[in-house]
Amino acid sequence: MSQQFTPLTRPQMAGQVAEAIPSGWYVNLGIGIPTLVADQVPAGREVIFHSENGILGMGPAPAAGAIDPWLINAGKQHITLRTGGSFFHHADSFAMIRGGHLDLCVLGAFEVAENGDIANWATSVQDTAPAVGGAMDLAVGAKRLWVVMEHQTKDGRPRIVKRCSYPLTAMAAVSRIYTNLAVIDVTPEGLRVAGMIDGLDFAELQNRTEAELIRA
Amino acid sequence: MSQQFTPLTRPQMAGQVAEAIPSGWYVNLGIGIPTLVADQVPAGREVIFHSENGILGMGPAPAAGAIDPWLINAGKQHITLRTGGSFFHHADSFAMIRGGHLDLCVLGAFEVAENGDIANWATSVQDTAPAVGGAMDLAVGAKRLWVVMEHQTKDGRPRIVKRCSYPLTAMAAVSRIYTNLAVIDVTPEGLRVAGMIDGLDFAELQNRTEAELIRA
Amino acid sequence: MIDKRVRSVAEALSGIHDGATVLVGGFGAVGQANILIEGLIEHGARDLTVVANNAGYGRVGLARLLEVGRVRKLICSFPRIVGSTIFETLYKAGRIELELVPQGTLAERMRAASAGIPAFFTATGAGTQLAEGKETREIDGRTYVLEQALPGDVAIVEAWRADRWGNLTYRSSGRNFNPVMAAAGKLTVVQTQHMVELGEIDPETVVTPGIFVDRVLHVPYGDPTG
Amino acid sequence: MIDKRVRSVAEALSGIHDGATVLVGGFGAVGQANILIEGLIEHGARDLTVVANNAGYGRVGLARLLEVGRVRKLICSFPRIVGSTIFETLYKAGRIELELVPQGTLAERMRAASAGIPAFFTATGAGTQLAEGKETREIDGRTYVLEQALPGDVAIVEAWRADRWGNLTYRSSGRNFNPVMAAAGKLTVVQTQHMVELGEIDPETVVTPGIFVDRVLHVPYGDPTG
Repeated sequence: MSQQFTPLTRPQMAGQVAEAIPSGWYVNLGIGIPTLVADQVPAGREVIFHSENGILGMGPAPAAGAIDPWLINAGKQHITLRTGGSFFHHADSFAMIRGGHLDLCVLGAFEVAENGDIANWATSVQDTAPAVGGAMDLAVGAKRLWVVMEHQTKDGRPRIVKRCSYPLTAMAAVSRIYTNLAVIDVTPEGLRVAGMIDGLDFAELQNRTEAELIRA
Repeated sequence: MSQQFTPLTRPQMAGQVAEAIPSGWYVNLGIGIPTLVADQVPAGREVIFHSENGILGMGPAPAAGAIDPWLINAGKQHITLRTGGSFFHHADSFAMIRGGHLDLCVLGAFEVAENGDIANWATSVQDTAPAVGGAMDLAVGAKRLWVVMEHQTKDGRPRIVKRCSYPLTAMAAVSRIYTNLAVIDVTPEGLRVAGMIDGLDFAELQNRTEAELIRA
Repeated sequence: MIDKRVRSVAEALSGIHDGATVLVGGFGAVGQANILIEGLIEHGARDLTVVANNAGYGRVGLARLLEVGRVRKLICSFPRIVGSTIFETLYKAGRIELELVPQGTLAERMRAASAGIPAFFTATGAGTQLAEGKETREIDGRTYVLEQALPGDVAIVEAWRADRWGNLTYRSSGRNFNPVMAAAGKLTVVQTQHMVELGEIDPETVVTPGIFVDRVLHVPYGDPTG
Repeated sequence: MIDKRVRSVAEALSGIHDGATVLVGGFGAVGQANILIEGLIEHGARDLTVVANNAGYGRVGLARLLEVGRVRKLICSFPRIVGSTIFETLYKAGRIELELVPQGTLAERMRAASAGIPAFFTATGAGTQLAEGKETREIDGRTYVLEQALPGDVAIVEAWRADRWGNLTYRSSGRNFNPVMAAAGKLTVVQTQHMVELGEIDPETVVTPGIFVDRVLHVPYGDPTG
């Protein structure tokens, strides 16, 4: 009995996250799907984006021909600065991160465990030159850590697991998970489903999830 | 057999210190006699003075009628800023101090011990509201700590002692002592006399000093 | 729209609770948000712990707050300056507690709080009475003291310019502890000489980015005196 | 007269010894003092430990220095970016050592070095492979890792404006690690786009005060590329 549902696209996932960010929050977006969030914040809602390399008030990509070669974000993409933005150095930038001043960080992940552990920086330390960037600082430092990722891997293995198999980025850090199938809150009682896409039922969602889920 | 000598005045002591500061040094001056050093740096010699409250390039007192009420030094006196000066906050200011970036700090003291211990912030913790300011940070942080003080107290007790009787500001921190009678280097071998005022002989200097002195 | 501007001292200080730790910027008479500090009297919070470099002077600002008995404890590097008679009187009478902290350690403990660092080692104070009872460690032959972060429930700071996002600049030696405390307060309240439009402060010259600021009150009082 | 201006790359880099730890500013292609970094090749120092956020890109600057085999060890947060093929080749061949450090911990370890703090606690990395073998401590129910200061024998930074005292400003995202490294280097060497007269930089807007700077070389190369 196959169900009728259409998993969200990556922009749709990012759109769900964007809808949930209130005006006035300071937010850092990781690379990948999280980067797409900035473009989908509803018009008129002021959200201030932070970039690890010393920027508050990061704006959208510049128009072609209007690139400032001195202004890049943590993903090394050319960006703009909004009116009211500011520059500071890396130690101050990570003091903001580590000191709990960001309301939210949105990261991609390979895996999230039922206790909120996140693995997003390496599949194995051995096989290639590893890179961690600011992920570990962001994961422990922001007031809230939301993960946005596909619910399963391309070959159908669950990403929401009892215990991460990949190297950890941070312990018990994730507070909410947005996937192409559902929105799930990490609570002291466990993973509580806050929403599912149309046509998907709880049993099918659980079927695609290693960790145990709690009905909303 | 009374000797013929005239102890240095406070401005003369400060002048000796000023003469010994090379061009290009970054220097913090404590309150009291050290403050007098700034005015006696030879003309044309660029020495950059630091003030704990976030100033590099502190200049002399302003002319009457030209006071900037926003510009004070650590002693709460109105000052001027030299061309090339800069402002920064207190954490950065003490990072400069604690991180070993100042070439020299000149402090007054109640006592200096033969191992370089300095006592300059309190005569007793009990009897009045104690105040320490930046003395402890300066004493441990600057590359060199020179003390300038009267060789003896007003009632004739030695200030250069085997072991400080007053509460310590820092352990083994002083590298040179300027008094109204002599200049003394604190060395691994002990207190070495680098100079004495005219008419004073070594025995008389030792007589006025509790710690053992070494002839130059 | 983000708008951190408030219209009254009462609005600026609302929600500060009895027993709060209040970081008070300024050094000497320069850079002290006296209107907000004195506003705490009207506000009524009691049993405060105040962190400030000095203990106030004359009968204004912090000295006034001490005088009316709202401060249980002062964490301070230099309480004894000319004109700090109110503090000295209270201290001698045993009516106020004092935690004396070296000035650089005071600044760094707040900087640590703002940066998510619960504790750090420093050579300052090692072997002195101010390190008694504190953990120490030998590192490369030198003795260091372990110092704890010092966060504030509230920071009260003075700025020269501010905009509606809370971006701040300071003036001359009015900078002092203000940016450090702005970043270390859970609630940061600013008294600013000039309120400017968003964008008027060059992004390269913002000293305190608005992320550290919650409320801004325009108080064009002029020059510091005293 | 204090004059930190130097007239050649050779003069800027003189005295750097084999085995030195070199802090290299920049983030991505912005704010990298490539003329000085490549000058290290001509200079000849070997067996270097380089601290940098990235491992260079293309075949310029740091990537070039790696390619000619002068770097024994890289301390870095993100060596794997588009165009970092030289590092990856060396790393896979076992010809370069890598110490991977979270980006904020990297910045803070250098900030600590500049501030006389030998070690500090941070939550970053707790419970991960990057904290293995490191001292940890529970503070208020949270696990923290003790991290060590990371000083440089040399810092190589890029500025936008500089004067003869070594006061610096930066441009836009070219600021990044540069001020942190300028303060953490025992010898700090600057490549600046603009050399200005003393006093042209507003004292309120100096980002790196000259006390942290030893030598300044004027290199008006234009905009970053890559």
